[in-house]
Amino acid sequence: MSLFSFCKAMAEWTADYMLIPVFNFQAGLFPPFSNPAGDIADWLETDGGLNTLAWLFAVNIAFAIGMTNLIIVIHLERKIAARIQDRRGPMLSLRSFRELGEDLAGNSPSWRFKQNYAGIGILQNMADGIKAITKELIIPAKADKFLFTMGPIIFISSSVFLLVLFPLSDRFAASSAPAGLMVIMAAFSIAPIGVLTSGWASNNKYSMIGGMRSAAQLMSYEIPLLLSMAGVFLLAGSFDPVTIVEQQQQSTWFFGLPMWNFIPQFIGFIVFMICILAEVERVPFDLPEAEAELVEGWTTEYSGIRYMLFLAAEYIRGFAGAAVCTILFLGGWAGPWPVPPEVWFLLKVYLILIFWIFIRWTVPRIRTDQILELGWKKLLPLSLINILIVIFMVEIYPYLSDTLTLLPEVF
Amino acid sequence: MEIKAFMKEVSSVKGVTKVGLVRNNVVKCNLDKEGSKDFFVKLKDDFGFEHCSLITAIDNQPQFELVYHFSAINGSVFVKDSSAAVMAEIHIFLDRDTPTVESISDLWFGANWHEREAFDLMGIYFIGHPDLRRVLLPEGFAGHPLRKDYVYEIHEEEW
Amino acid sequence: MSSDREIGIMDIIVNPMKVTLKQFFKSTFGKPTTVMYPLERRDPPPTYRGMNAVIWDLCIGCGICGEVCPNKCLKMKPTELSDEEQDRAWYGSHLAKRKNKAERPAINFGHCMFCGFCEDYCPTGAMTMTDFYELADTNREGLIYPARSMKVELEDLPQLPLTNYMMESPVLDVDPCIGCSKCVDNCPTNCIIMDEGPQNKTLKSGKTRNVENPYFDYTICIGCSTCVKVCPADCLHMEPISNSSSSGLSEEGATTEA
Amino acid sequence: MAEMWISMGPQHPMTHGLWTLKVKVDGETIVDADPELGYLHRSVEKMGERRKYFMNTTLTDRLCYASSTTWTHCYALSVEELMEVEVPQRAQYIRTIMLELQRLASHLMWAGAYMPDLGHITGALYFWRDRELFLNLLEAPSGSRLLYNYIRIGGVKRDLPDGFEQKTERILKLFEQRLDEYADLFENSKIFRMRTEDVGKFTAAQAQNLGITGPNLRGCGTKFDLREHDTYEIYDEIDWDIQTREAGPGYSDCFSRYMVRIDEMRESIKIIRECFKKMPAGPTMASKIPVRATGEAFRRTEDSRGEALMYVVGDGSDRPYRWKIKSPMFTTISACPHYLKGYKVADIPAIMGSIDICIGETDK
Amino acid sequence: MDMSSKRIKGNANLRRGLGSKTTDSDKIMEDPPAGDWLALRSDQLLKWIDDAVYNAAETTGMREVVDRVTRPIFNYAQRFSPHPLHFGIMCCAIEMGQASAPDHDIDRLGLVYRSSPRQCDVLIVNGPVCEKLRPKLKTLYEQMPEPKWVIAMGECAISGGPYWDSYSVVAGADTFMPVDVYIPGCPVRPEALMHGFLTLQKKIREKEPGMFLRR
Repeated sequence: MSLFSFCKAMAEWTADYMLIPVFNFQAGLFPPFSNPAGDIADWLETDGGLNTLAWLFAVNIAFAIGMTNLIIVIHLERKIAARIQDRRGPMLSLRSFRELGEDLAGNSPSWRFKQNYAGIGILQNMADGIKAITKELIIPAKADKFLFTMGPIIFISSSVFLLVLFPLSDRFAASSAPAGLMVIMAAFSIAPIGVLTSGWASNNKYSMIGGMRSAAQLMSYEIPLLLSMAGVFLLAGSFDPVTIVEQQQQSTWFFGLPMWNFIPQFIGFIVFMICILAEVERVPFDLPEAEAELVEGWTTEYSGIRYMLFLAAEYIRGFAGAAVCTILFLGGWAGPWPVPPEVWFLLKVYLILIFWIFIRWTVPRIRTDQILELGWKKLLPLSLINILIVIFMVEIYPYLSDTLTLLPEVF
Repeated sequence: MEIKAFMKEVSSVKGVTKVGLVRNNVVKCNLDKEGSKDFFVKLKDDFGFEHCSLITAIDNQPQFELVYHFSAINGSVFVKDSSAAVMAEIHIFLDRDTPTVESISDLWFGANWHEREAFDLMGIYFIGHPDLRRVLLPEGFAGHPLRKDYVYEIHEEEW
Repeated sequence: MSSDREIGIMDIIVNPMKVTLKQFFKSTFGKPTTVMYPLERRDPPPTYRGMNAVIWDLCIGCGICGEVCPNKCLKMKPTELSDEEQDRAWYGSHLAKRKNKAERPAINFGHCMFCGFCEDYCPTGAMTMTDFYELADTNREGLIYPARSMKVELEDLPQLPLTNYMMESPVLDVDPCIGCSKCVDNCPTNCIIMDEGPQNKTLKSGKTRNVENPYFDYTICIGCSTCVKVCPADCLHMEPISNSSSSGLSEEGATTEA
Repeated sequence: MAEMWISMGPQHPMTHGLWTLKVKVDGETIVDADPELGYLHRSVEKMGERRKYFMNTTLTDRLCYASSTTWTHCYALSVEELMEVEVPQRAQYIRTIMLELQRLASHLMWAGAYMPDLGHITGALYFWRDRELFLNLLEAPSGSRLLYNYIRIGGVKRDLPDGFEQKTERILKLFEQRLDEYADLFENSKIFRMRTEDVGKFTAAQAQNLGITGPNLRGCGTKFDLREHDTYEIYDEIDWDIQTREAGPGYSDCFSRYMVRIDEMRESIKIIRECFKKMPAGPTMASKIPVRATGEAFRRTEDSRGEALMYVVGDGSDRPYRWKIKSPMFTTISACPHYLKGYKVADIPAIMGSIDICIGETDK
Repeated sequence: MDMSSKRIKGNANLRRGLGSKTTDSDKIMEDPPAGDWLALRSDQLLKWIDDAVYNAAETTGMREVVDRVTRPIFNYAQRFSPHPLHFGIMCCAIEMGQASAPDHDIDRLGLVYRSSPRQCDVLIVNGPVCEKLRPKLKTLYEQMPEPKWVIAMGECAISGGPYWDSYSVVAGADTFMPVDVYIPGCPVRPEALMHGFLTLQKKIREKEPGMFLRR
């Protein structure tokens, strides 16, 4: 059963037993002309209404999964970083909830703090997020107020939009468009507009340099990124994630192993990995927010929840980038049977994310001119070479092999 | 150049008095304020003291004293049978009314901020200094605090 | 040296990541070096200079700790002693036993820099520094520790000889001395006695009388300069006198000349 | 983009202390720079005139927070020169050990502060982890983690505790292993080299004129170390070498300066080991230390950052009449327009970090 | 609605707009100075929503209910995630850095050093405040968003410490800004810094500042 049919069944159930009775009850209370409740009830019974409701459910499920992932990814990052650095990382444990419970009950308990810091630390992200809500939102006096508020909105909305575009498997997809990956990449490149906007609107020199760097980095890395993806598209003959994954699964290697795209297109895989790292702005390519020289990059002037949204959006983009990589090169959700494909997909994504985390805490940051040089002088030719290889594989090799098999018959 | 020869050459320069030796590798001498620049040029170009270690300003109540420390890093002046690097310690005495002396920051860039500091904290004016501003204290600070006659309020906590 | 080898393509990611991966596995499956502070703590060494404590039984109220404190954060505060405390007082017991109001050090920890001079220069070893460092407080007044809050009692007292760490001792200028014996009253170690002076003095009334002069026992003088401070006639001053060279009472001629 | 001034500091991750670096940039290229100091000017020299000679060791401790022992030692040396105090042999050995341990801790502090400048947080934490070992070592005899107040005029405060030698040896061995291990992470890493090589270059002749000393000068290939060239304590009795590096003929870049300090750490380990081997028994404090002094004296020592010089004038009282501190970083920072020009904004932390700035001694 | 007019502050047009049904949008457009109308209008809109929600909550008594539920939660979040400003003045800054070293690992307590004052909750004054620095420090404090706390770390920040008789050092940070926690020590040990943060937690808990609907 696919996600959509599951949602549809859920929507039917909800509409029949919860929504329509309520609306009908409401419609009965008031005169029919001013009250739209009856119309809504009627509309919910139609196919279009049920579909809309099902879509709502599907998008919400995808969103919830994405947000859960976000928390897990941030937690993973902090814990793995801590382990790499020979320390323990955040340890705020469930035990400290006891204090919260005592608060809610209204009594003022004795102060005990010793046991709070002895756990796995998943609550730390919650505390950070909730704290950000309570913080004051500062708009600098000389900032462009409208653009300053718009920046985080553009950034977070484009990133959250990414979440619903991914199929976790061929059956678990909130949306499936034939041009799926193109839409994803388009959504990817909206976010730098938000970066540039907020960097400029902050009226801060560091922010502006950060925004400019972001734009420059995007321009120099978008091209090799798309070119390296082009190889995969050529091989599969489609932009559809489902088709791409199926194609990877069909083509076999020796011993009948599936030949995922990273084997024939190794160069493309490397180029794509580097480019997507630059695209999601992680170390060593996190120049726009280079902490050493530009205090916090383009987020310098943002406070409270606006800043937390930036942070969350960055991790969502990281997650999305890893998901694209999995679909394109690592066979997507394909894997041996007993494990469901959704889990396979998430496993692969997390593997890539962990790899990225290791890179992040292993290497220093690259300089601006070096990053642009790498993009234009090295990655662009490499991605073109990759396309040539794919063209050889797709067009020339079948032709040649046909000719070769025909040759004995001719002579 | 051996340090004894160096001492002899230094004592023959006009304006130099009381040439002495401290701790086998430091040549100490007094220098007249007039014509001090010529001596410093000689010190740098002829004797090869390419590093200006320190400029100290001392408030000797009636007059000011400037103490320059130079060191010969590359060993153009040396001590026999010893690896010690030679230093030159030069004292210049200034009147309290006219605490001016010629700047040496064009010879040694390292002296630039030392002179600024001496101006900042002791109020000695270096003629020909490219950028004689306060360096440690904020702009608009009144007085030169390292002078002995500078009085300031000490905040002592009552408890 | 290992850094002189050629840098190859493996040195971009792979070789550096070997190090971090090794550390990752080490600290994931082993134990990270972290000491989890609120739960467990690492003990500072016995020499650690933390919050001060005063062994009152040893304290003679000489005020040297306040004298050598570069921050002037340590003040001698007059404190009422209980009978038991008076009984237990060991060195300089004459002061404590005579008056039930003695001076004991109080410290403003909002000003103290834990340099340890008070501990080092204490002639009796009464001032000690503990390894307690959790002094954080939410108000400023809470950092001022009165004398009594720093009192500690030890079972076995260290029997240290009185030492003059100040390297200076008082010297008498005989002429202005009026023989008031204030120095004797205030000397914390009882190292001064009054005795007949070397010369007779002519008073204002015209009478000639022998004035009693103080004599110092430099073996137990601690150089606290209390006598210099209380002297109404300014006839005492401090001079570097090493303990070994002068023992017993001072010679009249030697001191007066100096 | 037109030329504009960017003001970095006093609150900026790059500055490693309180100072402001104003840079004029054209796009991302540095055209001009103007350092500004004084945010930490505590008037140590003036306060020293109000305190007795022995009390001033607390002030010298706080001069440079990363290497306090070396500064206290410099002060003690110059006052001993002024007062003509003979320091016992054992005290000299202990001082040398403490100085080298402090140099190790200071260089580790620098390395730990340098890595985040390049965007390498892990490096910082690795180096700080090792620094913690040396802080524990230094804490054992002196009783404090950072500001030791251990070296006093006329010797050291107390003898080394029991088992100090074994503990030191264990830690040195561990640290040597780790240094070898880190080679792959830092100096052999391609990206680390990309960031540090050919950046922040100056020649040896330039450096001497600009007043740059210490490891930064030795990074240009100049063999000049005051431990050898104006020897003090027992450095002349110990077999050790001056560590130099050069990026090219007679000039240094960030990488050579980095390597010089790493080499110096290895050399310090050697010195400590030899000191323990040769250390005699005896008192640790001079028997007679005067309180008052007349005259003038100065000594210079090799601080972890370069040439430290203290000039003390006494007028016969128990307090110094004038006390002047020469800080190596003061002149080095003043010269920063010379070695910053022409590089990118992203190079500023790489260059200024490799210089090893300590504002406490600079602002006095 | 007299009840709302008592509570609402701000633009008079908006107040009328909330009370009566005749919202005159033209007047809202005209009222702000020309050229900046877009920004100001969104601002006013937000204010209007704020006022409306607050009034509705206040009149129905929901505010009390919401506050009582959310305040402990927000308080909880605030005290377990204090982000200090990455700002080093002197010796204690080294120990502050050392506190994040693996041996002490201040990240366990949820402390992440942020370089921008906009994203910080705690300002750690970790050294002597000189006259030249004081205005800058004050600016930094003002740049931080509410709620914010100040920790005076070490003697210099508490009272001037070793530099009490200097001509250029301010006698403590509390002479020009409110200080919440004082940590004595010279320098403060990393453990003592952690203890200071735990003291700060205690203080935050006792004050209960967290509020959902602010006014």
